Amino acid sequence: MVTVDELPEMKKFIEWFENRHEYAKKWKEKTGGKVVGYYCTYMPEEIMYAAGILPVRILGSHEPESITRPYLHDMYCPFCHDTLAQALQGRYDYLEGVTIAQSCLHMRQSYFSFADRVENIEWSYYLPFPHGVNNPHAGDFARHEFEKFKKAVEEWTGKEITDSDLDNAIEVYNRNRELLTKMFELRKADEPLITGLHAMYIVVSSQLVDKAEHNQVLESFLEKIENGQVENDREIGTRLMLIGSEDYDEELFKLIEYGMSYPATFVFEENCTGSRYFWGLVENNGDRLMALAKRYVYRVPCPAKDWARGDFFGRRRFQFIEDVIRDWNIEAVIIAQMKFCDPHELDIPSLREMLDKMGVRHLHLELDLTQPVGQFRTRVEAMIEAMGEEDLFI
Amino acid sequence: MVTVQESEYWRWPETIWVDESKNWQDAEVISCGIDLGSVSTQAVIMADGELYAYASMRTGTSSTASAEKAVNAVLEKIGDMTRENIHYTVGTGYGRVSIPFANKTITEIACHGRGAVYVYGNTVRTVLDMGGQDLKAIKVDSRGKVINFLMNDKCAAGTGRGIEVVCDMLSVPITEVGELSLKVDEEPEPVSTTCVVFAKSEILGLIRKGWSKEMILAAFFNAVSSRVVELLERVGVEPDFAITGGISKNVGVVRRIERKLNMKALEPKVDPQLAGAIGAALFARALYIKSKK
Amino acid sequence: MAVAGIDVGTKLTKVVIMDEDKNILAYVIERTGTDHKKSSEEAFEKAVEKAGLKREDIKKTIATGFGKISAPFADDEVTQVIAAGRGAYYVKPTARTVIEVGAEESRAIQLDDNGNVKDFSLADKCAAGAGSFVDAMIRYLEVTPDEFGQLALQATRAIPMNAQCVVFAESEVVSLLHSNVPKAEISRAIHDAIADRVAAIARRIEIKDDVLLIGGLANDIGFIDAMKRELGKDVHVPENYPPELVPAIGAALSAL
Amino acid sequence: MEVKVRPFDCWNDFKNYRMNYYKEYLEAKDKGGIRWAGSAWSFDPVPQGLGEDVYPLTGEPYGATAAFFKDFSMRALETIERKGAARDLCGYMRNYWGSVAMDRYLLADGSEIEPFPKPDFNFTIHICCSHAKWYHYAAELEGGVPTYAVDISVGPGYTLDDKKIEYVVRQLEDAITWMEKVTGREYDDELLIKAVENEAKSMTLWAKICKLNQAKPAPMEEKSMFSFYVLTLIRRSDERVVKLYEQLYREVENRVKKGIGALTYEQFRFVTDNPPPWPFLKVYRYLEQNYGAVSVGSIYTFGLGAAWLGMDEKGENWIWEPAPTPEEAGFEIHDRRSALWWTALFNLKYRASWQHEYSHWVRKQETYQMVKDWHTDAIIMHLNRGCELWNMSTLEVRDYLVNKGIPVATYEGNMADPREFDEARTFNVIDSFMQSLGIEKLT
Repeated sequence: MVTVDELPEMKKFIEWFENRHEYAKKWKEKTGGKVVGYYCTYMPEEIMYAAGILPVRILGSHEPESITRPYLHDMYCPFCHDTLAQALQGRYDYLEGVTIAQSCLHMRQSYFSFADRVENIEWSYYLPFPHGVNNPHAGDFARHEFEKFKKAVEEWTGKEITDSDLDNAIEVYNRNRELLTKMFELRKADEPLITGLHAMYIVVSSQLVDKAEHNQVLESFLEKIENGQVENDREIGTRLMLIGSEDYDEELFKLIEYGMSYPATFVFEENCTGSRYFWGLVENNGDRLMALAKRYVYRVPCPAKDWARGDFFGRRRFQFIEDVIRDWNIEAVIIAQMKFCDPHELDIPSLREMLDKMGVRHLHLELDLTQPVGQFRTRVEAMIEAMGEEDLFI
Repeated sequence: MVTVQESEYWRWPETIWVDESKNWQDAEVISCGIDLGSVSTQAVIMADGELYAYASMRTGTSSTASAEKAVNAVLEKIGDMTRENIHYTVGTGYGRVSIPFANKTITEIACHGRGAVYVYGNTVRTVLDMGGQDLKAIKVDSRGKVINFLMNDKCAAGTGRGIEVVCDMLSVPITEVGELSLKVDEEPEPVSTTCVVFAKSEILGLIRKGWSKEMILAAFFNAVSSRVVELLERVGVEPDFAITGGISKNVGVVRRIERKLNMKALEPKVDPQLAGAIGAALFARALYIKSKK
Repeated sequence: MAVAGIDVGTKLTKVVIMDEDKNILAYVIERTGTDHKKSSEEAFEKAVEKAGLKREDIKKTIATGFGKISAPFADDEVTQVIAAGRGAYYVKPTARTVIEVGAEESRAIQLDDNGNVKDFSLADKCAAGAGSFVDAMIRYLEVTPDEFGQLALQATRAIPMNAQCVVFAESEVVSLLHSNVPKAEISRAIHDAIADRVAAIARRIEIKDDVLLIGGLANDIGFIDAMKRELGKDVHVPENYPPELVPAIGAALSAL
Repeated sequence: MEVKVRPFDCWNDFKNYRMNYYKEYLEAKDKGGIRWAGSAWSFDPVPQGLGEDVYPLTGEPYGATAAFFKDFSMRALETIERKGAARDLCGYMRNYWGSVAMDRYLLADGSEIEPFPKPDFNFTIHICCSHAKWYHYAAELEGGVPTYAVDISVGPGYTLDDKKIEYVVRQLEDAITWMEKVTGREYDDELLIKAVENEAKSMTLWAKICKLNQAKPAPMEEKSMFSFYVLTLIRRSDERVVKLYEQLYREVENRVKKGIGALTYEQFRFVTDNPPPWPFLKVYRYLEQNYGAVSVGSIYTFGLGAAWLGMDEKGENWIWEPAPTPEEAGFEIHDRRSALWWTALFNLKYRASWQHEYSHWVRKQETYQMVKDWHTDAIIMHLNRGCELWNMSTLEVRDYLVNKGIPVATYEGNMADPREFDEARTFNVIDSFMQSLGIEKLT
C-alpha cells in the first residue's frame, strides 16, 4: 500500500505545478506550437486548443516583489500584482500571446500591462465576455464574441479551425472536467484520501499542461485510488470547504491541513483554481460555438458576474455552495478572500448570513501575496476549538 | 551613527504575586497556564482551579526563554514549589508553539473566553480582548466556552500597538494615558483613522497645532473605541460585557467603549491581563483530571 | 556671512550652518521632542554655538521637514523634496536618483544633471512608516541599531515577508520570533521587506545612476545591502555627512 | 496678468435644480409618482417612458454629496462597516449603503430625513466588476427591492458592431417589460423618444461647454464644473436639464468672448483625472490661492458627463470633439427599438469613460490629448482609493505622460472616505511639485 503522496501520478502533478514554465518550454520544443497565457477561467480554451495552441493559465509565484507598483495601483489585488510581476521578471518569456476573457478590473489592468510591456508577446486579445451571466441574451453575445475570437486565432496562427478540431478540443476538455469532477466526488468519502493540497495541485496543473496528457495521468491516478491501492496516513479531522478565488498558495493548504494542533481536511474548494474552473460540461450539439458559449455563461459563476437581475434575486453561486455543503458533509467553511477583491467582498456579508442560517461555522481569511501564518493558525485553530472543545471543560 | 536615548513609555511594568493566605500543598491539582503574548508573558499557577500565584513579565526575544523566565519567577516567589509539582501546563498566546514544557497548547481565544468567566463571573457573554497586535471579540456561554468570535481585519491590526506608539509620541507612560485622556472638558472629534501609520501623521499635525496631550489622547481613544465597537457589533454584543488584555487597564478606552455601547463593562475580580493565562490554567486542570480518569 | 538650514523631522531635528561658499561650518542632530518649537530653538542655538558664531551672524534660515510652523524663527521654508534634492546634489554631485527613508516618510527623487528635481514619488499610505517600523523591530529583537543591520548580513536564508502594511508586518515578525526563527533571518526578512517597499516607490520614477540613499535608514548596513539586491545596482550613501543630514544641507543651500 | 472674474449667472439655477432633485425623489410618492435608483451610468432615459412623474436617485452623486457632509458620511461609513462591508469597496456606495442602513436620507443642503425613501426599483448597469452588485447589495439592505442591471461589457466604442448593440438593446427591451410588471404601468414610447433625445442634447451640450474651457483665461475652474457637470449624472434626459445646459453654453461662450476668467491670476493650468476627494475640495482652493493654478478640465467630469467622438475608427487617436446628435448622425428615432438603439449606441460609443475601461491605450491617448487640447502645463492625478474603476490605467498613464515630458503629480486619497485623506501630505505634494517646476507662490 502507498499513500497519495507516494503515487507517481501525484508527483507528476506537483512537478507540473512547480515547473510550469519548463513544461511549456519543452512542449514548444517538442511540438513547435504556440503557447498563449490567459487570465481568468472564462477563457474558452477549447478554441485555442483546437488551433494547436497550448493555453496556460497565468499565475503568480507568491514571492514579494517591488516591480509592479509603477503600473498597478496599490489597491489592486495581490494576484494581479503577482501575475504581472512574473511577466516583468521575464518568467513568461516563452509566450507568444496573452489573452483575457473579460473578468474583473484588476485582472484587466494586469492583462493590459502584461500585453504592453512584455516584449515576446506578439499577439494579444481582449475577449469581451458577458458580465451578465444571469441574462437570457448572454449566450448569443458570447457566441458572437467567440466567433470573432476564433477568427482572430485563425488569422494569427494561419490555421483554420475545423469543426472536427473543435469537437476534439471539446472532447478532451470535457474528459478533463469529468475526471476532475470525479476526483472531487471521491472526497465525499468519510475518509477522503485526497486533501485540498492534492486537489489544488491536480486542478491547477491541468491549467498548465496539455489536457490530453493531464487526462492520462489523472485517469491512472483515479484508478489507483478507486481500486483501493492507496492508504490514508493522516487524520481527517474537521471537514472544511474553501470558498474563494485564486487560492493556489501551497503554504495556506500546508498550514491548515498539515500544520495545526488539530487535524482538518479540505474536502471541497469552491474557487477559480478549484471547482469553478471545471464544473459543468460543454453540451456539444452541433453549434459548437454556441455550446461553448452556454457552458461558460451558465457554469457556476464568479462573484464578479453573479448578480440579481429582474425576477432573479439570489446568487447562483450560493445555490451551488448550499448543495456542496450538504453533499460533501461540510463542517466548516473557510472564506479565503483575496485582499481588495471587490466582487468577493460584495458577496461575503450575504454569504456569512447564509452560512449562519445553515448552521455552518465559517471563518474569513484575507489572503495576501504571502500569508501571515501565525495569525491564520490562531484563527483556524480557535474556530475548530469552538466547534468541539467539550473535553476542555469539566 | 547618531544614537538617541529612547524612553520606554510604552512598556507595562512587571508584577509577581502569590496568595500568601493559601497553602498550595493542600490542593489536589496544581495547574499552570502560560500566555505568551507579543509584548508580555503571564504565567499563572492555580491550586484546584483557584488563582494561587502569577508572574506578568515582558516577553523577550526568545519565546522559550520568556516562558521559562515567567514560570521560574513565579516558582521562586512561591518558594517551595518546583516544576515537578505542576501536574499539567497549557500554553497559549502568540508564542504557544514554542513552550516546550507545555503539555498542550490552546489558542488565546478559547483561553480568554474561559479566563473571562473566572475573572468576571459567569454572567459574562461578550469578551473583548485587545492585545498589542490583535483585536478579538469573543462570545461565550456561562462556562466560558466560545460560541463565536471575530478578529480584526488588516487595517485595524495593531490598534493596541498604536496606543503604545502614541504614548511614545507624547512621552506619557502607558499606565497614565487612560486617566489623562479623560481630563478633557469636551470630547474632541476622533482622529479620522485608526490606521496606526495614518494616525501618527494626524497626531503629529495635532501636536503642531498646539493641542494638549489630553485632547490628543481623547481624540485618539475616541477613534480606537469606535473601531472596537464596530468589531463588537459585528459579532453582536450580548450582556454582560467584559474587556480582557492590557487595554482593559486603560480607562480612557474602556469608558469610551462603554459610552458607545451604552453598556457598563464588568469589574474584574483579578487583573484582567491574566485572563488568557488563567483560562489556560483552568483548561490544564480539566485536562489533567480527564487524563486520570 | 552664514546661513542655516533646519530640518524638523518626526524623530530628529537637524541643523546645518553654512558659509557663503557653501562650506558647512557646523551641524547638529537632536531628538525632536513633543514641543517642536522648543526642540528646533535649542538645536539651532547649539549649531550656531558649534560654528563659533552668534545668532545675528546667521543672515538667513530656511526650514524644511515640518517647516516654519515648527521653526518660527526661519525666514522661509522649502519642501522636503527640494531640500533633499539639493542636499543630495551637494553631498554627491553624481547622484541622479535620491532615495530617502525617514521615520515616517519615504520618497524617491530624480535629479537632472544640474541637480534640479525632475520627478519624484512619495510613499503611498500603506507603505509609509518604514523608519519607525525598524525602530519598533529593533525593540522587539532587543538589539542595537548597529547589531540589527549586521544581523541581516549573517542570515543564511531569506524568509519571504509581505510588508505592504508595516503594522501588519509587525505581527508577522512577532510570530516569527515566537517560532524561534533566528534573529539574523528575521532581521534579513525585515530588511528585505522594507527594501521591497522602498524600491517600489523608487520605481515610479526612472532609476538612474548614481543612486544615493539618504535618511536615517541609510545608516543601516543591512538596509543598504538589501537595497543593492533589490535594485540590482550599486547604492551609495553620503560619505562625509550623516545621511539624515542631507535635507538640512539642502535647506541651508536654499538660503544662499 | 490680472484677469476679469465674475460669478456665473446660472449658478443658482444649477444649484436649485440639484437641491430640488433630491426633494423631488423624496416626495415622488406623495403624488403617486415612481422612484427608481441606480448608478449614474444607468440608461437614464429608459425608465422615463413610465410616465412624467418618474424620479431617479443616482448613487454616485448621492455618495459624493454625503461625503461632502463629513459628519453624515462618517456615520454612514461606520454603520455599513459594522454590517461587514469591506473598507476598500466603492467610497460612494459605502456612503449610499450606510445611508440606507441607517435609514436616513440626505438632502443636498445637508439636512437629514428619516426614513430613507426606498425606490420602487433599482435599475443599473454593469461595467466595472461590481456596478450591478452595488445595487444587489443595496436591494438586500432595502429588504428586497426589485433590481435590474444591464450588462454593457461589449468592449470599446470603436470596436462596436450591430450584434454588440443588439445585446444591450435586447436587455433594455426586457427591462421595459420588467418595469411595466414591477410598476403596473403601461410604457409610453413617446416619452422614451423624448428622453433619449434629451440625453443626447445634454451630453453633447456639456461637451461643447467643456471645449470652451480651452480658452485662456479659462472661463471655468474645476469646482464650478463639478456643479455643472453633475446634472448629466443625475437626470440627463430631463428637458429642464437641456435648457440649463443651453443657458450655460451661452453664458460660457459670452465669458470667453469677453475674456472673463475663473481666477484672477491664472499662472498655471492643469487637468485632473479621477473623482476628487469630495470631503477635501480645499485641495483646489489651495492650488488656486497659492499658485494661481487652475484645473481646466478633467477626465472625470468631461469623460463621464459629456459625449465625445473619442477614439477614431482605427483606435489610434483620441478626438475631443462633441459627439453628433441623432440628426447630425442621420439617425431617425421613431419607435421604441430605434430609441433604445440610439441610446445604446450613444452611450457605448461616445461616453468617453466607457471606452477607457477597455484599454490603457485609450486612456493614455485621451489624457494626453486633453493635456494638449486644453493648453495645460501639467496633470495632477488623484490615486483614488475609493474607486478602482477610475484608477484603472492611471499609473500607466502617468508613466506614458512622464515619458512624453509632461509634468505629473500624484496624491493619494479617497473620493468619499475622509479617513483616507492626509491633508498635510497632499499639500506637501503640491508644494514639492510646484517648487520642482519653479512655480512661485503668489504673494
